Amino acid sequence: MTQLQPMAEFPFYFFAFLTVLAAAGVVVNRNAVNAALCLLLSFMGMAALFVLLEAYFLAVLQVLVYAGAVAVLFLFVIMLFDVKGGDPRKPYQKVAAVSGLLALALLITGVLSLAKHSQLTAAAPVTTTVVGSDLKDYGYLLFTKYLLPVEMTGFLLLIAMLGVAMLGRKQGKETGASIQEAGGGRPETGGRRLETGDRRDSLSESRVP
Amino acid sequence: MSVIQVQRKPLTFAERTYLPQVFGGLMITLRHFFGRRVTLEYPEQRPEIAPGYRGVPTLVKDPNGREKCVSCQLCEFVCPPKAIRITPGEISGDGPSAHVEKAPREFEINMLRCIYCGLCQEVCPEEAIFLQNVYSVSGYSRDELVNDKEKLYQLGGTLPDRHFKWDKKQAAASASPIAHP
Amino acid sequence: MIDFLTNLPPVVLGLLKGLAVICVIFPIAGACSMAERKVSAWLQGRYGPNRVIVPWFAWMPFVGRGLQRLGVFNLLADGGKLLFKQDPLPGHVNKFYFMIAPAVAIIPAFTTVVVVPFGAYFDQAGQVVPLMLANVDVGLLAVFAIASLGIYSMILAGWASNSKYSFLGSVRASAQLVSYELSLTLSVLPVFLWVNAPGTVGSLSLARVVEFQSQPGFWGGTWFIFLMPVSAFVFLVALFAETNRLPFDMIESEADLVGGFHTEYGSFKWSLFFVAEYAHMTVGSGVFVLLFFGGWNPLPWLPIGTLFGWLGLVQSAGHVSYAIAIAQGVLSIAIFLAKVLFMIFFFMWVRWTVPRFRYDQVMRIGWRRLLPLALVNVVVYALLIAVIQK
Amino acid sequence: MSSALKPADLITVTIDGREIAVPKGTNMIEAAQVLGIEIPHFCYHSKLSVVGNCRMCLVEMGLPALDPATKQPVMDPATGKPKINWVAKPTIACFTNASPGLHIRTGTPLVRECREGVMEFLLVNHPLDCPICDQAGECKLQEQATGYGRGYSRYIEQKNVKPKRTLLGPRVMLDDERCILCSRCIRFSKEIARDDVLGFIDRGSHSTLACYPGRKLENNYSVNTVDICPVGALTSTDFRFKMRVWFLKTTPSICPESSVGVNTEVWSREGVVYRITPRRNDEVNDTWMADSGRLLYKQVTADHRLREPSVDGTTVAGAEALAQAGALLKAGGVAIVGSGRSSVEEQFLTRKLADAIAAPAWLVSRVGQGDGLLISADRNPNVRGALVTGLIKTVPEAELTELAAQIAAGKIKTVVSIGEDLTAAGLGEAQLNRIAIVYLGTHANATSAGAKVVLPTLTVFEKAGTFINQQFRLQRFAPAVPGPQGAADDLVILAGLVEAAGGGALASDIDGLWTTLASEIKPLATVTYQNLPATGLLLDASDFSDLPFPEDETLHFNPKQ
Repeated sequence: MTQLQPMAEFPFYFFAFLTVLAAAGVVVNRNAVNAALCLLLSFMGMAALFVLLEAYFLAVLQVLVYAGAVAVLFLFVIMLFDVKGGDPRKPYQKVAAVSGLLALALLITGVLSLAKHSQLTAAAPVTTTVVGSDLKDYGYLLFTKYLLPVEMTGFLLLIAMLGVAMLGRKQGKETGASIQEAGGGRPETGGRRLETGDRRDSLSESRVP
Repeated sequence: MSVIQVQRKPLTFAERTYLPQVFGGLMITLRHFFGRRVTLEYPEQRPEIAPGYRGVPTLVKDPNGREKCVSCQLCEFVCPPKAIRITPGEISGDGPSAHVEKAPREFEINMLRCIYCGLCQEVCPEEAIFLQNVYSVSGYSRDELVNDKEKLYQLGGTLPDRHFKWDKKQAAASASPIAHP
Repeated sequence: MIDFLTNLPPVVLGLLKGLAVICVIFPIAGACSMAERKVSAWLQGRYGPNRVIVPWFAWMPFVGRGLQRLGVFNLLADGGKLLFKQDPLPGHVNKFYFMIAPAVAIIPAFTTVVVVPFGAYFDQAGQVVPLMLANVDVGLLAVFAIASLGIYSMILAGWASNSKYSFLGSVRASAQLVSYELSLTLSVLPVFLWVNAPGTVGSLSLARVVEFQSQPGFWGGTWFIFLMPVSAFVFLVALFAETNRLPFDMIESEADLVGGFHTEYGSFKWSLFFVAEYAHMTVGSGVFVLLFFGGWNPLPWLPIGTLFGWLGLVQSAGHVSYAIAIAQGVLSIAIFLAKVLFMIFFFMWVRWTVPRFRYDQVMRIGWRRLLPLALVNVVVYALLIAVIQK
Repeated sequence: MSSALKPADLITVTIDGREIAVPKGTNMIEAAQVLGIEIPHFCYHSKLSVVGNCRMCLVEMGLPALDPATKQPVMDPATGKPKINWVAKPTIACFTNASPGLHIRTGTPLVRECREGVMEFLLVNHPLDCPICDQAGECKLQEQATGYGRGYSRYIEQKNVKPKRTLLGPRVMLDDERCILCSRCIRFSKEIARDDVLGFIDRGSHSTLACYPGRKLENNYSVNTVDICPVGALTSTDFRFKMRVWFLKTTPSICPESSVGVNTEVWSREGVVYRITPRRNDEVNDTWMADSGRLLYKQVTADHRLREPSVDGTTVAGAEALAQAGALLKAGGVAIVGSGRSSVEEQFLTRKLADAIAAPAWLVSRVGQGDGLLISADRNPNVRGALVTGLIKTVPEAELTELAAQIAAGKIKTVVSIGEDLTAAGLGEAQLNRIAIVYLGTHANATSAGAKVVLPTLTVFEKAGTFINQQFRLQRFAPAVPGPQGAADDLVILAGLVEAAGGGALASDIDGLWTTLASEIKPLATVTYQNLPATGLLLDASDFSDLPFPEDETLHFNPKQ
C-alpha cells in the first residue's frame, strides 16, 4: 500500500471528518458530559486513523490510555463535581474571546510551519515498518529520542489537571472559566430533580437559577 | 456490673489475606454442589402438614350431615381483617333441623383478606369452622377468592363431633311433656 | 469451500466474521445466564430451573426429560420473555444516552472476541496457525483497550437514568474499573517480558503466548500459572473486578443500590447489559486461559502438537488436508472451550460463595494490596528474567 | 329532677357508706345509679310498677337504731355517727324506697352470695342459646351472669324443654325456654299499652307466658315488650335473626311519624338500617315508641325511592337538574308547597327561597286520629318548625284550595313541591296540566311522575336536622346511613335553588346554616345544632299559643294546660 487507494480513501475521510467534528463538538458543546463524550469520539476517530495507517499499537494505546482512562476520568470528575452549566445568554466573554484568538493564531502558526518544513504535498510512502508499528522500536524511541517531549507533554498534562482541579474547586465564585463556558452538569441540577416534563431542555440548558 | 472489654483476637497473616477463608468457602459450596438437593418440587411433592396447621378456614358438617354453623356471627366479629361476612337466616318449617332455628343464609370468607390467625375457629361456639390443611389458594379474579358457603362446606367436609348438642336437644324435646303443648 | 471463504471480499468477510461472533457469543452469554442459575442452585442444594419444555422435545423419551431437568429450555423462555416484555422508557431519563448505553455495552464486549484465539491447527509446514478472527500484533492490548470502553456504557446508563441508585452505581463502576485496570495490565507484564525475551521479535499476540507454552521442554512447555502464580492471582482478582462479578459487583449491589446502573432498565435493553457482562466474562476467561492455562494445550508439559501426534492428526508435508486441519482445529477449540467453561464455572462458584466487599474494601484492595503486589511482581520478574536470560 | 326540688324536700340515705340526698320515696336502684353503683336487676323497670319477683336486686338494709326511751338515734361512740341496725335478711332494692337515715350495702359477701344463688336458679332452665339468640350482646342475663354469676354450673340434670316459637302477635315471637318470668311485658301491656293480654300460666318451672285465649299481642306498642325483655324470650319478628346487635351502630334520631317527636335510636351497619328502638326521653316518650314508627326505616330502601335527578323523566346530572329548576324559578309565577316533614333548616331555606322570588308558600296538613299515647293527631312531625321559621303563618289546611284557585287564575306557572303529593293535596288534573312542577322528595308519587324537574333528597335517616314537636321542643336527629348515590342533601338542593333564584349564597351545611338561623329567627337565637341537648330544647311558644293545633292529649303533653 504505497498510495491511498480510492477504496481506502472513504474510511480515511470518514474518520477524519468524524475526528474533527467531534473535536469541534468538544469546544462548542455547552453540556460538559456531551463535551466529554465528543472528546471520546474524537479519540476513537484518531485511533481509527491510526488503524488505517496500520499503526495498530498506537491505535490501541490511543484507545487504552485516552479513551479508556483519560476520558473516563474526565467524565468521572464532571459527574462528581456536578459542574453547572454556564449562562447561555452570555456565552462568549472577553477572556474566552482572547483565548480563542490565541488558539487560532497558534493553530495557523502550527499549520503554516508544518506546511513549510515538511512535505505535505507529496505524501510519504506508508510502509508496514513505519516507526511505531514495531513494539520494540517504539519502546526504544520513547525512552531515547522522544524522552524529553514525552516528559514535557506529561508535565503539561499535569498543569492542565491542576488547573481543572482549581476551577472545579472554585466554581461558582469565578466567572469566565473555560469549564463554565463549556457548561454541562447532570440533568438534575438547578433543583429540578423531579420535573420530568422538560427534562431534555433542562439537560441542555441547565443553569443556576 | 463491670463491663468486660473483649479484645478481638488479632488476625493472622493468612487470615488477613482472606484467601484461606475464600478457599474454605469454595469447598463448602462445592460440597453442596455435589450434595443432596433440599428443594421440594412443589406441585408433585407436597409438604407434610403438621397437626394444628392453620390452613384455609372451612365450614364443617357433623357426622349426621347437619350444618353446624348457626350464624352467631362471632367469627365475623372476631375476625381481625374482617374477612368473614355472614348473612344470617332462619331455619323454618318442620325439617329435622328446625329446632336449631338459625343457619347462615350466606357465609363468605374473603381469602384475600384472611390472615389465617385461627381466631374464628377459636371463638366458634358450635365448632363449625376449622382451619384445615388446605394451604394453596389461587384464582383468576378477586371474586373467585371469596369462598362462599358452598365452597366452604366443600372444603370442610365432615369432622367427628363429640357433642351432638342439637341432637340431644331434639331428643329431650321429643321426650318433654311441655315442649309440644 | 475454504478457498471460497478466503477469496471473499474483505468487507463481506468482515461482516461474516462479525455475524459469527454475534451468533456465538450471544448464545454463550445466554447459556451462561442459564448456567449461572443452575450452578447457583446446585451450590445451594437446590434444583434450579427445571420446568420449561418445548413440545417436540417432550415427545422424546429420555433426552427431552433430561434437557428439561437441566433447564435448557428456560434459556429460550428467558430470551423470549426479555424480547417480548414491555420495554420501559422512564420519563425522567436522558433518552438519547439512555438508549445508546446498552449498545455501548455490547459492542466492546463482542469486539474483544475478534482478537482472542480460540484454537489452532498446524499447516503442512508444521507452523501453528491460530484460529482467530483478526490476528493483530497487539492482541492483548487490543483486548484491554476495547474492553476498557465497556465502562462507558455503565457511566452513560447511570448518568442518563437520572436516578440516585444508577448514578452511584456508575460512579462506583468507573472508579473501580479504572483502579483495577492498572493491576490488570501490570500483572500481565511479566508474561510478555518472558515471552518477548531479548533478541526475539516483540509481540503482544495472545497466540504467541500460547505458542510459548506449547513448546517442548521445561520452561517453554510450562504453563505460566506455574511460572508466575502471583501474576495469575492478581490478574484473576483484577478480572473479577473488571467484569464486575461478585465479590466486586459494586455497580449493581442490589442490596444497597437496587440494581445499580441498570436500575431504570428493563426488558431487552437490560438484557443487553446482561449479555455484555457474560461476554466480558467469557472473553476474560479466555484471556486468562490463554495467558496462564496454556490455551488449547491439553495438559501442562503436554503440548497439543504431541497430542495430535498420538492421535495421528499430523499433516503430511506438501499435502493440504482440510480434514486433518479441521479435526485439529475442532480438538483444539474443544480443549480451549473446556478450560474456558471451567473458568466461567469458577466465576460462578466464587460468586455464590464469597460475599460482596464493601466499597471502601474494594478500593483498599485495589490500590493498597493488588497494585503494590503487581508492581513488586513486575520488578521481581524483570530482574529474574534479566538474570536468567543473560 | 332533684334539682327542681327544694333542699328541704331531700332526705339523706347512705349507700355503701356514701351519702346521697334524694327525694323521699326514691327507688334505691335509681339512687344507687346516681352514685354510680349498679344494683343488678331483671324485673325492675323505672317506668313500670314494682313487683320484685326476680330477686336479683337483693341488698342489705339498715336503719338507725332508736333509743326506745327517747326515740332519738343511738350514737356509736367509736365513730360518732348513728348506730345502724342492719336487717338480718337481705331485702330487694327495687321495693326499698328512700326513708330518713336509710342505709344499704350492695357489696357484702351476703349480697354477693344472694346474687350467685339467684343467678344459679335463673340459669337452671335457661337454654345455652346464646349463639342463636338475638338478645346476645344486649342480654341482661348474659351480662349479669358474667358480672355476678358463679361462673360454672352445678346443674347436671336435663333442662326443661319448652316451645321455642310461639307467635304472641304479628310482631312479637316468644321463646318460652329463655323466659325468666320477670313479668315486665305483662306489666307494660297492662300499665302502658292498656291492652291487658299477657299473663303467666302454669306453675313452677312449667310457668309460661301466654296470651289471653283468643287474643293476640297486636297493639301498636307490642314491640316495646321486646325492648324491655331482659332476655331473648321476646323477639321482634322484624329483626329476628337479621343481625347481631354488636355489629350495629346507633345513631340518635327523631321519629317522623307524628308531632310527638319520639326520640329514637337508629341501628345500622354499613349503610343498612336494621331496626329502630326508642331512646329514653322522660319529657317526651319515656322509653317507649309505637310499632308503626319502627318500620319507617324500610322507606330507605323502598322500591319507589327516587335515586336519580331527572328532567321530564330523563335522568340527568344533578347540576343540570338544578339549573333547569333554577331557570323555572327565574321565569316567575312560582308557588311553593313546603312540607311539615321537612326539618327546621329545610323549612328555613324554603322560606328563603320563597322570599327570593316573592312566591307564596303553603304547607299540607296531615291529620289523623291520635292514640293518646305516642301518636298525635298531627302526623306532620314539624309543622311548628314552619311556623317558627316563618315559612307559614297559620296552621296548614289539608287542601290547597287557594293554590288551586291561583293556578286556575293563571297566576302560577311553576310549583315547587317539597316532597308533597299535590294530587293528594287537592289539585286536580286540570290544575296540574297548567303548571310545571319542581319536585324535591325522597319517594316517587303521582306528583313526581308528572314533574318537570325531580331532585331526589334524603330521608330522615340519612341527613342531619331538627324537628320542633308539639311541645315546641326542638329536637335533633343525626344521619345514620348514607343516602343513594344520585340523591343530594335537601339543604344543598335548597341552597342551590335559592342561589339560582337570586337569593344569594347560603350555607348548605348544618352548622353553617345554624349561624344564619340563630341570627335571623328570634326563638333560636341561642341555639346551635351542636349544643342542642340530647333531650331537646323547649322553645318559647307564646307567639303561637292561639293557633288551632289539632293535637289532643298524649304522653307528657296536654294542650289544655
